[in-house]
Amino acid sequence: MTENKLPAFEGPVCPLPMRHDDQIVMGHGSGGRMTQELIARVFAPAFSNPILAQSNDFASFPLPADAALKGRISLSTDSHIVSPLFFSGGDIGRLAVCGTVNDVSMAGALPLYLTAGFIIEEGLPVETLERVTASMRAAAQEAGVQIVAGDTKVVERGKADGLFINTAGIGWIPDGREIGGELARPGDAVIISGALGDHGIAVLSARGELGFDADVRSDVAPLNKLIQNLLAAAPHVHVLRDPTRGGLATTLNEIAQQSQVCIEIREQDVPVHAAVRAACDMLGFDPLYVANEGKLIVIVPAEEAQAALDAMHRTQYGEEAVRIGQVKADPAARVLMKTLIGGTRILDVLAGEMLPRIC
Amino acid sequence: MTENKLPAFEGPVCPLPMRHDDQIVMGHGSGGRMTQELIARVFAPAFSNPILAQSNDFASFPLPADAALKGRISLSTDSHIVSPLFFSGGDIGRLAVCGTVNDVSMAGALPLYLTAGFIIEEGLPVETLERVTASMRAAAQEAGVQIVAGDTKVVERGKADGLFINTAGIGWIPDGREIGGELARPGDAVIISGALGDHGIAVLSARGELGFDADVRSDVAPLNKLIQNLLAAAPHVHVLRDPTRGGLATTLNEIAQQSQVCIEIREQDVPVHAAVRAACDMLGFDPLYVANEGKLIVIVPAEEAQAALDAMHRTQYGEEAVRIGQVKADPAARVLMKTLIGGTRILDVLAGEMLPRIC
Amino acid sequence: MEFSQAFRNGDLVQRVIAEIRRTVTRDWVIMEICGGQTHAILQSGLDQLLPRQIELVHGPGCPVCVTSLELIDKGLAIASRPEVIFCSFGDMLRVPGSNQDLFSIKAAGAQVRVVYSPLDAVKIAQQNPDKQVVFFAIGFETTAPANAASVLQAKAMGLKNYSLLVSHVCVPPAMHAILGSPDNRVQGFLAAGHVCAVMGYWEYPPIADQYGVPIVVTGFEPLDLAQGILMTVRQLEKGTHEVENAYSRVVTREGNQAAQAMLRRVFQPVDRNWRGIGTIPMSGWGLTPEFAGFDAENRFDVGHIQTQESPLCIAGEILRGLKKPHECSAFGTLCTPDNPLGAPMVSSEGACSAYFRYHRQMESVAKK
Amino acid sequence: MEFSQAFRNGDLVQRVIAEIRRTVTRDWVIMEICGGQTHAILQSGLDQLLPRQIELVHGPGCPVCVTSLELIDKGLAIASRPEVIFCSFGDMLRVPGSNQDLFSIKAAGAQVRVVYSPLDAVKIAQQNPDKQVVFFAIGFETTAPANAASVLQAKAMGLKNYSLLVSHVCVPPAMHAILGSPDNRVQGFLAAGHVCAVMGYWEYPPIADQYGVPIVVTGFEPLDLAQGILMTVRQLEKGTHEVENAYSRVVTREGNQAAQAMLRRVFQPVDRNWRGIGTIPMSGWGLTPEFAGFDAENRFDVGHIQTQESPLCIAGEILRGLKKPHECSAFGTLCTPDNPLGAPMVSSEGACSAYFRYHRQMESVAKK
Amino acid sequence: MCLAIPGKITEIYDQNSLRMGRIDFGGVTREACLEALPEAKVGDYTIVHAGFALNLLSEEEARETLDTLNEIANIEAELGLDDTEISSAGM
Amino acid sequence: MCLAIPGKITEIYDQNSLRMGRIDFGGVTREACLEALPEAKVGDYTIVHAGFALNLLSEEEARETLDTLNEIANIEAELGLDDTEISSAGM
Ligand code: SF4
Ligand code: SF4
Ligand SMILES: [Mg+2]
Ligand SMILES: [Mg+2]
Ligand SMILES: [Mg+2]
Ligand SMILES: [Mg+2]
Ligand SMILES: [Mg+2]
Ligand SMILES: [Mg+2]
Ligand SMILES: [Mg+2]
Ligand SMILES: [Mg+2]
Ligand SMILES: [Mg+2]
Ligand SMILES: [Mg+2]
Repeated sequence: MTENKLPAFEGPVCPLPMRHDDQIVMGHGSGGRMTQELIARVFAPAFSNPILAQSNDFASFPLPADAALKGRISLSTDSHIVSPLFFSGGDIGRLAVCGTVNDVSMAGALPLYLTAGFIIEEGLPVETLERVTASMRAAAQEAGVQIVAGDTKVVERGKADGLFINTAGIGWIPDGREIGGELARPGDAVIISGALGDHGIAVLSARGELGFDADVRSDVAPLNKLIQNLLAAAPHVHVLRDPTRGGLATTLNEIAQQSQVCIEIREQDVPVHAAVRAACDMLGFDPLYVANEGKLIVIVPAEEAQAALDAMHRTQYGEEAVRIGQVKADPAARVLMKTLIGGTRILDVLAGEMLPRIC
Repeated sequence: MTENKLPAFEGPVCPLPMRHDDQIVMGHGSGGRMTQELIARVFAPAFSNPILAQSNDFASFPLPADAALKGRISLSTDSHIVSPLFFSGGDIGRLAVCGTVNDVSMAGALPLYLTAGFIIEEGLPVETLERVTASMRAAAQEAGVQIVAGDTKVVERGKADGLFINTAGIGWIPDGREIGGELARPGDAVIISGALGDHGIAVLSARGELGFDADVRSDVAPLNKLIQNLLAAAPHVHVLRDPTRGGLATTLNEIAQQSQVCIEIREQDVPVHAAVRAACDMLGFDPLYVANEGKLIVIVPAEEAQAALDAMHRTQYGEEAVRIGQVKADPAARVLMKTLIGGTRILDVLAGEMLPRIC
Repeated sequence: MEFSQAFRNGDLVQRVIAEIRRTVTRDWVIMEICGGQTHAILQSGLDQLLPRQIELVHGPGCPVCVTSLELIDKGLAIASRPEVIFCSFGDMLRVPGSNQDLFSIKAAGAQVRVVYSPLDAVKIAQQNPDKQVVFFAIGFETTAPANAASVLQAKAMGLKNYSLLVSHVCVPPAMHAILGSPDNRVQGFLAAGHVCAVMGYWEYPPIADQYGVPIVVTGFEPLDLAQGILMTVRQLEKGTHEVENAYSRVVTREGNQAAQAMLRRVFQPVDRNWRGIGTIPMSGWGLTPEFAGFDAENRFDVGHIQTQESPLCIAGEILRGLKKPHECSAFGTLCTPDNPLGAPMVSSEGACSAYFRYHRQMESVAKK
Repeated sequence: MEFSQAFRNGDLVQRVIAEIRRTVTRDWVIMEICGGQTHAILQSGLDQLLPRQIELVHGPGCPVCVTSLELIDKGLAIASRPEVIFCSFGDMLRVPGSNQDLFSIKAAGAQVRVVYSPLDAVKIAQQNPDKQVVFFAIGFETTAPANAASVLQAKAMGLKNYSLLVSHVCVPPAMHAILGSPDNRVQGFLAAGHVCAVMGYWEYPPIADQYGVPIVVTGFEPLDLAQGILMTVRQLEKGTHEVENAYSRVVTREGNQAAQAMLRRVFQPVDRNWRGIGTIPMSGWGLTPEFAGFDAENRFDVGHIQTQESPLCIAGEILRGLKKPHECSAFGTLCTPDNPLGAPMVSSEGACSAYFRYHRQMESVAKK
Repeated sequence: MCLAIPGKITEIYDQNSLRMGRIDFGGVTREACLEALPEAKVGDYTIVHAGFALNLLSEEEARETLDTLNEIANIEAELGLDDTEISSAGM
Repeated sequence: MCLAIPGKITEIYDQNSLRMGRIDFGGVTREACLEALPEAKVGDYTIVHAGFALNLLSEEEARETLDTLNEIANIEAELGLDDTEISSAGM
């Protein structure tokens, strides 16, 4: 027995994935380890600069001195490729707006303006595009941002998947606000704004390929108002992040890595809706690795944790917020989980693409 | 005979295209009339706001008063879908960086930061991605901008075309600078920075589908330094725009429409490289409708025209700059061309996708 | 030498036009039969520079515009079949059939490919042995040799998956139809230079004689066109009706004998329905019995294609110059470029679409 | 009732573990043969809570891990054929063959689809009559009925384009192989509950008797596992070797007779090569002559597949507990999880990969 | 091997010569093959693996098992043993 | 109808039973079928439509045509007519 070792749990993966370093495979888009490796190997060296190296959901930077800007700018982008385009609780349009509003907001920024780039496969019904843009408008209105620049490209049939939408967003970070994945400190409380895995399971169910119907709605939502209310009540928040692709486990690992701390969560406190858990049981998924699109991880000094929770509970999308763990010093760059039955294991990042298991 | 009418020339189109308003067809991505109609029908009403309604290559806006920003922000986005990914004179990476650097710069802004969103088809060689990102780095260095945020998505084989790259860019517009498509005034001179059609023909040749080889290199280049030098010499420039998709004719029409002026150009002064002209003759294209990726239209008060030309001639990418026409009051929202033999015709926007003609 | 640029010399063109001005004494109606020449005239603005006495009327020489609705619908039906790769010249993609065009069905999943040459379609057939490759063989005598060569090559290569959907039309019968009309206004012809590059102009003297019209073989550069018009006007003013050649660098009287022999082997005259005009006897070419196996109409049963041009459309009268587009009851209301009821509204250079666009857009634009 | 949640009650688990602590007096080695149970044990951290005296060793019960390299390479060769849609359970996609995995060949253009059930593959076959649909039928006795049902259905539907690439393995021969080894350390067995749901446990008493080991049929929730371990330890301490059932809500002694009858019709025992162990006689199932036409190995000639596990690999000794991974000369150098030379490095729960990761990453992590 | 989960049969039907059913797994439903459960009826619980129902679930047996385990737990609670360890396990 | 352009033959070869050639159109080259020009040789000019060489081009005839037109132009220049109109045409 390896008594002095904790078992690592790399998401639901058996066997270990083969290394893919000659061609791109689906796992490179999983948001997990393969994505991180691709970024480290290809993108980071090519684009290397201190702002990119922050490795947050947003880039944060000042403007030239002549611009006299107080505070900083937050800039972020995401491409959205969801299939199907419409699913229970949302659609690609809402996703595209909320995803970038959220990433921009993770700086504690006031999100202001979005760009939208559409890549359309020929043959898409114009009515589909109208439904998507109507949904984008509604989401932008809800978030209080404006879509101010756009682009439209059409590709031949069979060279896209209906519709891809890229959004980029810009926000303003007030002077003195310091929030980032590198700022988690031992003693901090770890809060999640609600139940995990709704988005991933809703989309997988809508896709229909695995033949199941789940009574689950995507949680896709703009989180900027939740964040503004949170920051008013708990101004010393250290980290904000939305656990999207790769899920809570992968996102916490990113933070633990950036801050060189240990994050410890308690399985019994992690909220998961019953239907999501049932779907995960069926497919052999772990809800901690399933994508969310309207959830917020908050890492805050313990003394502000209750104020943060209270503020979140009073805000839409934060009613089910709960404290799930704390930050410790060791082992640095690790996420640990106290299991339901009292064990402890390492929660690693998602290894590759999440796949239904039989075993 | 219709003696009192000028012939309109809708790019090289015969017969008239059928209306496509139920499904997206390739023409909706042409950058011409069908793209404009799609924007007007679907995107503009959905996202309607005064900044978007500026209809420039960039969105220009202030920040909240608390930010104390002097000047304004310029924001732009483009998705890049070129096939093949590499072509004579450039590649999708250089294109993605230069395209957005240029659009941001058309506000007279100092381009500062880019985001990059990659949509990758599974099976793409990682080496291809490395070549593309190296090219992006080189282009960003040349332009003096930083890529500060990125995103990677992988789609299944057959659901993309190798690689799509979206870039969004942000720049700072110094206080008092007013440049935009709505600012052309009668009497202004119209300048083009060099020969037309190189990019479109280089890509078409590289694609190989039409079986021709052209001794043409894409002109893809970052124009921000050209613009900075130009503005130093001719501070009252009214309009800057890069004639990309849809070519010079379509872009001038956009300006004529925004400014409600007539733009008149002289065919004999419009520079076109011999090989581009030969390829156009063969395919029945008009070089005025072929895409450029490193050319600049400058509309400037006549009294600054020579200073503008002199400054351009001294700068890389502007050596072949030439005055091609002027702005007039009437007929408003029209582009006219004095032909080689002394006729005059309306130069309309590109109707749909440009296709090789036999007739 | 640079053959194209030399014939684009604006200065020389203007001087030739000045000569036309000096020559002309009264009104003349001249038809350029070829759509390519119509295009070149509009693109260069040549018509604006001509003296008012000369009216250029535009003939039916645009193969994409005169291809019959029935054949377009057949092409759409064939192209929609899952086993078919449908190859076409680019400009055919936007021609409206009864309900769709090739763009729509491509967007809906049909495999439609633009080629520059029918020989490229043969290559596609070779590369896709499990598909049926059909080439939409439209065109006048100029295009026929390329289409014929593709069939000859496919036969030599033993390809069983290549065929043509043939819509060839021929110039001389169309000239007869125009000139033989009781209300014909055409007094002189610019003959299509590239048709004559293949066919020569030995077929034209009987036509010139029968109808008493001068016919001048004309090229496509502004200078060619100016020269052709000058030579026609000179004859008109003199009262002669010779066949002359203003495109001698490309065209000889006998044409290209080898090409003509190839055409005779692959094609034979057939009746052909011209969109906007109607059926003209023996005005087209179909495949000969030797090559009937390459006929897509034989290979694919597309059922009964029922088409009807709108009964409102008075295209026939308009194309013969008897009525003006705004005299059509459908003009600008039921019939617009977005929803054309007839051929003259389909083509961007058609009379109805030109009228529609000028009246819609150009009210404030005076002639320079 | 909520069958899963009730058996995840942490409090109750801890109390059962306390009972184990009270029961155990000396060291015992217990094997859970099933990879799903290994997974559940690691995920819940159950092993950490057990008294030190109890060592859990993980059996070969992971079908994706024990599928032979040769069969994986065959699957890859079949899946690469253009006419094939290759269907598989999701976890098979990342299993490395000699040079590739299903992910790589999918990225390179092969049609590979993840299904939840082989019956979904039959639907895909029905929807794609012009394709050959092959299902990679891996698994133990639990999965065999689903695979058998898919063949029965395909036969009833007359589908000619559905076949199985069969890699079925069976539990009792593996237990014999483990217990019969001269250096066996396993003193008690947790029998795989879902295998027994189908097969019952009537096959086990002779094994328990022959080797003198207690065997307890065990479920998959933490409480099931704790109970199974408790019952095993109680027997070990008492010195008995009964077959007991700790999963009586799902398992009966006789198992599912209807399912067993279906299996006997479709499958028959064959020798099977287990990756990392070697060939165990009559340890797998192949298709019976009645269904030989559904065997993908008969349908597709993939040529001669030449594979060889690395001669350096000492997996056999490691799997039997004779050597530790770091005693292998290739460990951590030539053999890593990114480039596995043997099965214990392939599986994320394999001994070699666990050792590799712990030694690499965990030096600073002390047990809580 | 052999991920399988319990669910409730909500519908039974024949499809392409197999006995099939709809199973409710608690907010998630899926089709499964009931060919090996000729006696199953709507409302029964079953355990499903790879779209195949392996066996019926016995609610009675489940309760008995839980009762037995609770007895063990109660003994343990009465004895008051190991309390420290349990709370240190983070529950 | 019949967009066709002049180019120079730079190479002649047989391909799948047809006589083919490479044509240089001035910085742009493409393959064309020379089946109807059995007498053509490298260096000749031809006029190509849809990948098919329609005929040879005669440089001599081109020059003669241009000479004729230049004569007309010169006459016109000597007469000094229409100068105003010409310059108003924007040249
Ligand atoms: S307006 Fe339309 S319907 Fe009338 S003649 Fe012209 S094409 Fe025909
Ligand atoms: S380290 Fe690798 S080679 Fe050595 S026994 Fe383990 S799997 Fe085999
Ligand atoms: Mg982002
Ligand atoms: Mg995001
Ligand atoms: Mg754009
Ligand atoms: Mg994020
Ligand atoms: Mg842009
Ligand atoms: Mg642009
Ligand atoms: Mg992202
Ligand atoms: Mg632009
Ligand atoms: Mg099992
Ligand atoms: Mg012609």
